[in-house]
Amino acid sequence: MKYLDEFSDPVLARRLLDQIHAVTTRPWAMMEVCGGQTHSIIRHGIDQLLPEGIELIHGPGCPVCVTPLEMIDRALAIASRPGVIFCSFGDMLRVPGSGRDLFTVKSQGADVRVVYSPLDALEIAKAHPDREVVFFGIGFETTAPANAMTVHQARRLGVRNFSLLVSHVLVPPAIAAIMESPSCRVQAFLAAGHVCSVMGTDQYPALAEKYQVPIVVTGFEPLDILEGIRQTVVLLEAGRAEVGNAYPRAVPDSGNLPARAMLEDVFEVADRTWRGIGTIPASGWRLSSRYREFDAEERFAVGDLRTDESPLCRAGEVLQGHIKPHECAAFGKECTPRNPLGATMVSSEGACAAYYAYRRLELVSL
Amino acid sequence: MKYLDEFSDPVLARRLLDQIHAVTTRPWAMMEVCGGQTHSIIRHGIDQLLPEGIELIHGPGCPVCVTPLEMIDRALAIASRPGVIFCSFGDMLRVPGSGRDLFTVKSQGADVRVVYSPLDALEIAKAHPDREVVFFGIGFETTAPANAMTVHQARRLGVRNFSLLVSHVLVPPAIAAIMESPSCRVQAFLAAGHVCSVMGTDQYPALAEKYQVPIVVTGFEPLDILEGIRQTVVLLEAGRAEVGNAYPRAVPDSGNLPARAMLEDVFEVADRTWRGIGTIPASGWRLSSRYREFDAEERFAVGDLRTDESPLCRAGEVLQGHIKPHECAAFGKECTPRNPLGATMVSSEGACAAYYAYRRLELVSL
Amino acid sequence: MTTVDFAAWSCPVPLRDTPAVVMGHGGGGAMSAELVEQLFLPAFGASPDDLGDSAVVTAGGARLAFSTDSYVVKPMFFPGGSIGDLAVNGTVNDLAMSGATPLFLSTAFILQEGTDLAVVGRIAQAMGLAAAAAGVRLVTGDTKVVDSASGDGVFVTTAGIGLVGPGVEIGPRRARPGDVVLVSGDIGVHGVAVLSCREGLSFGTSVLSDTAPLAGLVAAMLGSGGDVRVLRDPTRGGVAASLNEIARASGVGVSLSERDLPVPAAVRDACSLLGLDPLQVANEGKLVAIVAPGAAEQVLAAMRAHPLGAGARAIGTCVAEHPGMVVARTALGGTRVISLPIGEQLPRIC
Amino acid sequence: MTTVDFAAWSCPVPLRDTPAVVMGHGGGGAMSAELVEQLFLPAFGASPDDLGDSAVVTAGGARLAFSTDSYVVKPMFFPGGSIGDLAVNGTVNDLAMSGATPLFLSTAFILQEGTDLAVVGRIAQAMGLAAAAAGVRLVTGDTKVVDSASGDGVFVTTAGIGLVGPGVEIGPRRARPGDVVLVSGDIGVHGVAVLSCREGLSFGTSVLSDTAPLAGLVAAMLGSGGDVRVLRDPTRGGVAASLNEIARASGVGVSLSERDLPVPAAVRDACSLLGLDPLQVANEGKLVAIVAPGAAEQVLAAMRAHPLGAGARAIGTCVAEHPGMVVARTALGGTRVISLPIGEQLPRIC
Amino acid sequence: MSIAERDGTLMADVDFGGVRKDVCLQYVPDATVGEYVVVHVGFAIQRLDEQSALQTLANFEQLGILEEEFGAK
Amino acid sequence: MSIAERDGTLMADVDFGGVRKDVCLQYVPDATVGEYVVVHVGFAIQRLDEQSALQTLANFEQLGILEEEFGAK
Ligand code: SF4
Ligand code: SF4
Ligand SMILES: [Mg+2]
Ligand SMILES: [Mg+2]
Ligand SMILES: [Mg+2]
Ligand SMILES: [Mg+2]
Ligand SMILES: [Mg+2]
Ligand SMILES: [Mg+2]
Ligand SMILES: [Mg+2]
Ligand SMILES: [Mg+2]
Ligand SMILES: [Mg+2]
Ligand SMILES: [Mg+2]
Repeated sequence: MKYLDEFSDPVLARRLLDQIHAVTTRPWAMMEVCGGQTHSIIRHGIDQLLPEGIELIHGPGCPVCVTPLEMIDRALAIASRPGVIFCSFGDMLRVPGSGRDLFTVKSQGADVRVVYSPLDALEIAKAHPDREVVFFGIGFETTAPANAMTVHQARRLGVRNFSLLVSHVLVPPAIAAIMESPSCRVQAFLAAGHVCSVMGTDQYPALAEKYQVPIVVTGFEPLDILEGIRQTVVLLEAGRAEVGNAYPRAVPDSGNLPARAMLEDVFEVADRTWRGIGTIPASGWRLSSRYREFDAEERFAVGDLRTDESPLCRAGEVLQGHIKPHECAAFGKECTPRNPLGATMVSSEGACAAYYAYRRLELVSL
Repeated sequence: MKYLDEFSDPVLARRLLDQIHAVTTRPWAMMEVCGGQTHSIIRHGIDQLLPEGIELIHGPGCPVCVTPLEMIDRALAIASRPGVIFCSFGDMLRVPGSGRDLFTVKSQGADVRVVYSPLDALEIAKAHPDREVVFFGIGFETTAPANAMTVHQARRLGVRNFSLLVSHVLVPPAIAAIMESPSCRVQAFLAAGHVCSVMGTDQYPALAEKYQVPIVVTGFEPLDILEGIRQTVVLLEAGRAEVGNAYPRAVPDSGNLPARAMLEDVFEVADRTWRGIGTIPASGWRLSSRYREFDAEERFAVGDLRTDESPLCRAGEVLQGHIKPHECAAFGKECTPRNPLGATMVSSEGACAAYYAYRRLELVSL
Repeated sequence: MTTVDFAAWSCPVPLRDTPAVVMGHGGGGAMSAELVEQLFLPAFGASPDDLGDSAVVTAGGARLAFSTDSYVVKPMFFPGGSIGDLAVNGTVNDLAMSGATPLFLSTAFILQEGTDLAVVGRIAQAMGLAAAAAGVRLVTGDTKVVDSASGDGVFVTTAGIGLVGPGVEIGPRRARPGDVVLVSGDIGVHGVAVLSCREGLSFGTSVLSDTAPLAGLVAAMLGSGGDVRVLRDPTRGGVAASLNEIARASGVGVSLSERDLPVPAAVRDACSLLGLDPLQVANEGKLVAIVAPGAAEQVLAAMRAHPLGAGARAIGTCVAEHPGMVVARTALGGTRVISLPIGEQLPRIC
Repeated sequence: MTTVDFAAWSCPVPLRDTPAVVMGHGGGGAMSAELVEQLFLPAFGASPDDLGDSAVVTAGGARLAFSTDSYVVKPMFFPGGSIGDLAVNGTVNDLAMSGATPLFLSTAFILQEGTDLAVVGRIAQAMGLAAAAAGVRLVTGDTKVVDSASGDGVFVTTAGIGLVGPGVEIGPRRARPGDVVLVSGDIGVHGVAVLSCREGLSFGTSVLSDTAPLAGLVAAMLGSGGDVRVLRDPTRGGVAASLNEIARASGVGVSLSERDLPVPAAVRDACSLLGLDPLQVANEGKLVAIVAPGAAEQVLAAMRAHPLGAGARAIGTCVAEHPGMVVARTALGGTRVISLPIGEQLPRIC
Repeated sequence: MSIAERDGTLMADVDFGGVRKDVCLQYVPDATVGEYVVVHVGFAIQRLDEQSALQTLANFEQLGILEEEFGAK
Repeated sequence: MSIAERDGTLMADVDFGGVRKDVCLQYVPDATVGEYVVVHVGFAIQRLDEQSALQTLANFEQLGILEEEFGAK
């Protein structure tokens, strides 16, 4: 695929690694925000090849992982309603709710369908006018434009039996929350490349300034990640708390203006609970009042949900970078991809899942 | 099973046959009304063992066979409605409607269920309050008490989502219609035993008198049928147009009084079309006005039905005894149990089906 | 629940020739035969010559019988056994009907998502016990899982390899006029046992499925020295189907005596209640045998000496008349044709 | 319709140990293995010793390979083939993986009521052609029909008998440190071809299933004289599953080089789009071979001379370290574990 | 056979000689355990008169005996 | 790649290098055949700047060469 192969080239990777080694004089701890970046790092072994002192702290950028438990339970309740067709991305099916998950509910007879795109859910709604179709709209700013367009279309086409269960989360408030944490060790950020493809880079200078951290927009292929790290180390070594862009081919400073306009119209900022972390003010999006009729939370009164998180799971600490997955006592024992206790072991972008899949050779407990 | 084995005893059968042979001096043509009797006769080979001159003319007593085409089509239309659970006896599923049958409709997704008893259909209605459950109430007077009780219960228990598609037919008017036919060759009747178990024998003396035919109430086991024939021959030989009872163990003269009372309450006499024969006045039952709310014909407006009978099928003539099944040109060729053109080839009580199953050895065309 | 699922009640013959698969194609009767003869055999380039219970082939100098059957019986557990018993005994028996000593079985499972693992375990246990009792080894297998809308509990397909002794030539084309028709015991038992617990049709009965491995009985019959020409286990479609198939394959007529048919009272009563003919009801632990006229005595004696053949008897003869047709003399002395069932009175009976 | 049926998209591992069958049990990965080892083998009184692609048994003095597989692929027709092709080639290949010459196949069909007979006919035709191409005979079979809520189109189960030559000892326990790991050609092809036409997931691709009979290739490899120790066709769970199973059975580690893996661009792109690892994607016309160190050259040469092995190459070695684990050196020079898939990324892929 | 009320309707578990089935007895309310009834689609529609049955069978037995004694007709 | 309107939304059949999929182009309305886009759950969210990509790669090629020329740092 164009511009993926080239950015995986091992020779150039070696060159980038050599440069990183060449410019690193001190230990540095940087956080890659996006779960896709975490996956790529672990899968390709990038962390194994960096200088000893460079630590990659894995961030909370896994939308599946941070969807609050209450929202999962709400999804389960809605999906269990007769007449509902509940649509979701595949990863969400196995995320543990309080005692069950969407997959269980599906195998008990609920009509739960995995879709590739929210537009697929809208098509289902058009095809089944007698059913209520709900799409589980989770994700960062990367996914929000898709959901926005879908709701916009639903209104335009008069598709009344469609609604969105929204649980969008925003990166910049998460970065702020991470830095506000007393035990924070993060000295720089690799910002999420595709989030910035949409939102641009204008939210980051203020964060860099306030918290005195370099923030470098970074992509996902091996060379992109290495270049992101390289630029970050250069800024750290020079003591420059600036914003850089190591993914310019996909990230113009202004991001995607039509998408941002649509997001402005369809969503409004709200407080959001991040699973395992807690409520971060103004860190999420909900449907704006103009689109409130498509809000599944309003359409389906699901009553009080009594949530029930596993007491063993330390996913919140993993997501905030306080611990690495294998430092959780349950990792590989009570908690495996087969019997996941937390979302970070389920999601393809979750750190626990990545460590379990790729790193059992090094991890003593296994 | 008690009182079935004894009435199949081959030694006693031989004795009865010998008596029949002994008392028969002239050719006689008698009609067994009930399809169950036809089946038993053909299955056991009774007709093969009678004196040469005794002809058994097979009558129209096969409720599946005589259910009018319009009613089948109405059933198909109702069964095809979403939300309907259509319940029926098994035989009805393969009876040809206009171009399709209940089985086809079922395999195309309609919820068609075979039940053993109308009470089963009522149970289904209670178990599925969100669905409309319809029971196909066909049959002679034998079956009507079951349907009556079921509707009575439905009202008593307040089961609103249950209805009956009624197509009951009555034996005495059929006997009269047979005798009124100009080409009628019938000289005596073996009346249907279990119809009389319910209705008693009081409707027959008038018929015997009017048409000058002996009428002998007859059962179903080999000895019952032979005894019915024997008594009939005795009456014919003596020129006595009287009513006899060759099935006294199951037929008291008054029949079943509680059942007759229920029938009085639940049903009222109506004209009825007999498939292949035509409309016989006052020959059927429909729900009385007190129970009209449970009438599926009222509850489901199915609009105009354009019926479409196979031009080759001569089932009406078979049912009236004008021809024997193998005298129909389509018998065994275009029409087989596999590809039945008429109901008489489908029903286990139909003459065409009985001949096809049991008599292909003798029938030249096969 | 008192619903009778359509499939459990009546024989869904197609109204007209349909372009689609109907339940009747699975009935082991005329429609099944047509599907095989008109669709599968031509596509496979195989000849309709054999169509016996198993194929007899040669590999590495060994004469082998090879057979397979899928088991989709519903319900999976019924009085007297389970789908596991059928899956082992059914294939063992098909091998035995070619006169082979069954040796090895393969077992392939198609599981419906959501099926209780305990149920799967019970079935597997039953298979292990049945295999041990039959003297065969379960040596290889497979498991597939399908989504809940695409399956129904457990489907099992077993295939079996058996060894055919030298000179053993048993097959459906070997019947000749004058041969004697034997049956090893009571008929109609398995079908009634399964039907008794079909939804909506449940009736109490003392009837237990007769599922059993017949290789030992066959060995005893062959060991008697009598000329056993045809063997068949009358499963789907019952004795009626088996005898019709043999009559057609051999080009002989079959003449039965109704009063000689071993129909137990409970089977007769259940069939009477349900409007079924015991001759069309499945058996899973019985065989019909066509033997040379002079061999009937000794073969019957050998059968009766075996636990699974205690009720063996002669029920008719092969005749030159009405070739391909099976005719019975009724108890009263009349005659009636015993038809090859067309579709399936009892879907998913095995 | 643009819906993606759940079963086609993600790997439904159970949330917690469930008492029920889940799709993962059919994935050919860890859950499948546990079901076999913990439920089936104990019930059958069989030993977990072999668990090879087929069982090798002796009957009548002949050394036979015996294997079975059910085929439930969805959709039934996909670019490059159909369920019919898989049903023949899959079982032929399992026999070949024991070094046997495949001879006879049985075919058992479970048909869903309502399936177009034309579809059944197409599948049967494909099977006939595939059997002819593979040099095997379809000799016996069975057909069952289930009601429309209990099936899904056509399920096929084939079983096969093959002849194993004297001295041929090929099995998953024979790998040793130092042995070379070979693959016969491009990987991940079949899975991508099938996925490309799954409902809601349809993407255009030039990829055609690689379904093919491998007995001729195996014969060529054995004929080269090199010591071929293990053969496996990496179907469900892909090369990852096969190598993990061999590593565990033989008690060796496997060390791969990612950059040597023959992953065609179209497969890599599709996997990237769908979030799949090509090593976990099914193949239906490829084999992995573990050969003695000195034999790699000659075996590779024999493979490359055969049409189905033109792309053969070495992809790694067996090592004494990390026994039972497969580890790959990434293109960048890091290492990552290649896990045994747990459940099933791609349900009903074959 | 056990008789019980269900939904206000008299029901019985009837033995058909080895086959047992639920049957509604509302139309034959005086039926007692040990008696025989004629059953149709789950309903007893008439009591079976055993005396009458035995008498009929006895009649059959007698058939032709008079002729035999006194010569064929 | 073919671009068409569907339900008033700009859609395209996008080639992912051998894999083709429907993608909504409404957010990248100026995208033309031959260009590359970043796609996420069926939506193009950004145009891929080819010049920038080539420049970045060229930069990588250059990395270390100065050091090599002038000695490791
Ligand atoms: S290993 Fe499991 S339990 Fe531990 S933090 Fe990760 S998801 Fe939670
Ligand atoms: S044989 Fe067929 S066509 Fe002829 S009358 Fe009977 S049912 Fe009708
Ligand atoms: Mg067979
Ligand atoms: Mg069989
Ligand atoms: Mg397998
Ligand atoms: Mg289905
Ligand atoms: Mg058989
Ligand atoms: Mg195998
Ligand atoms: Mg296989
Ligand atoms: Mg079979
Ligand atoms: Mg089902
Ligand atoms: Mg294999």
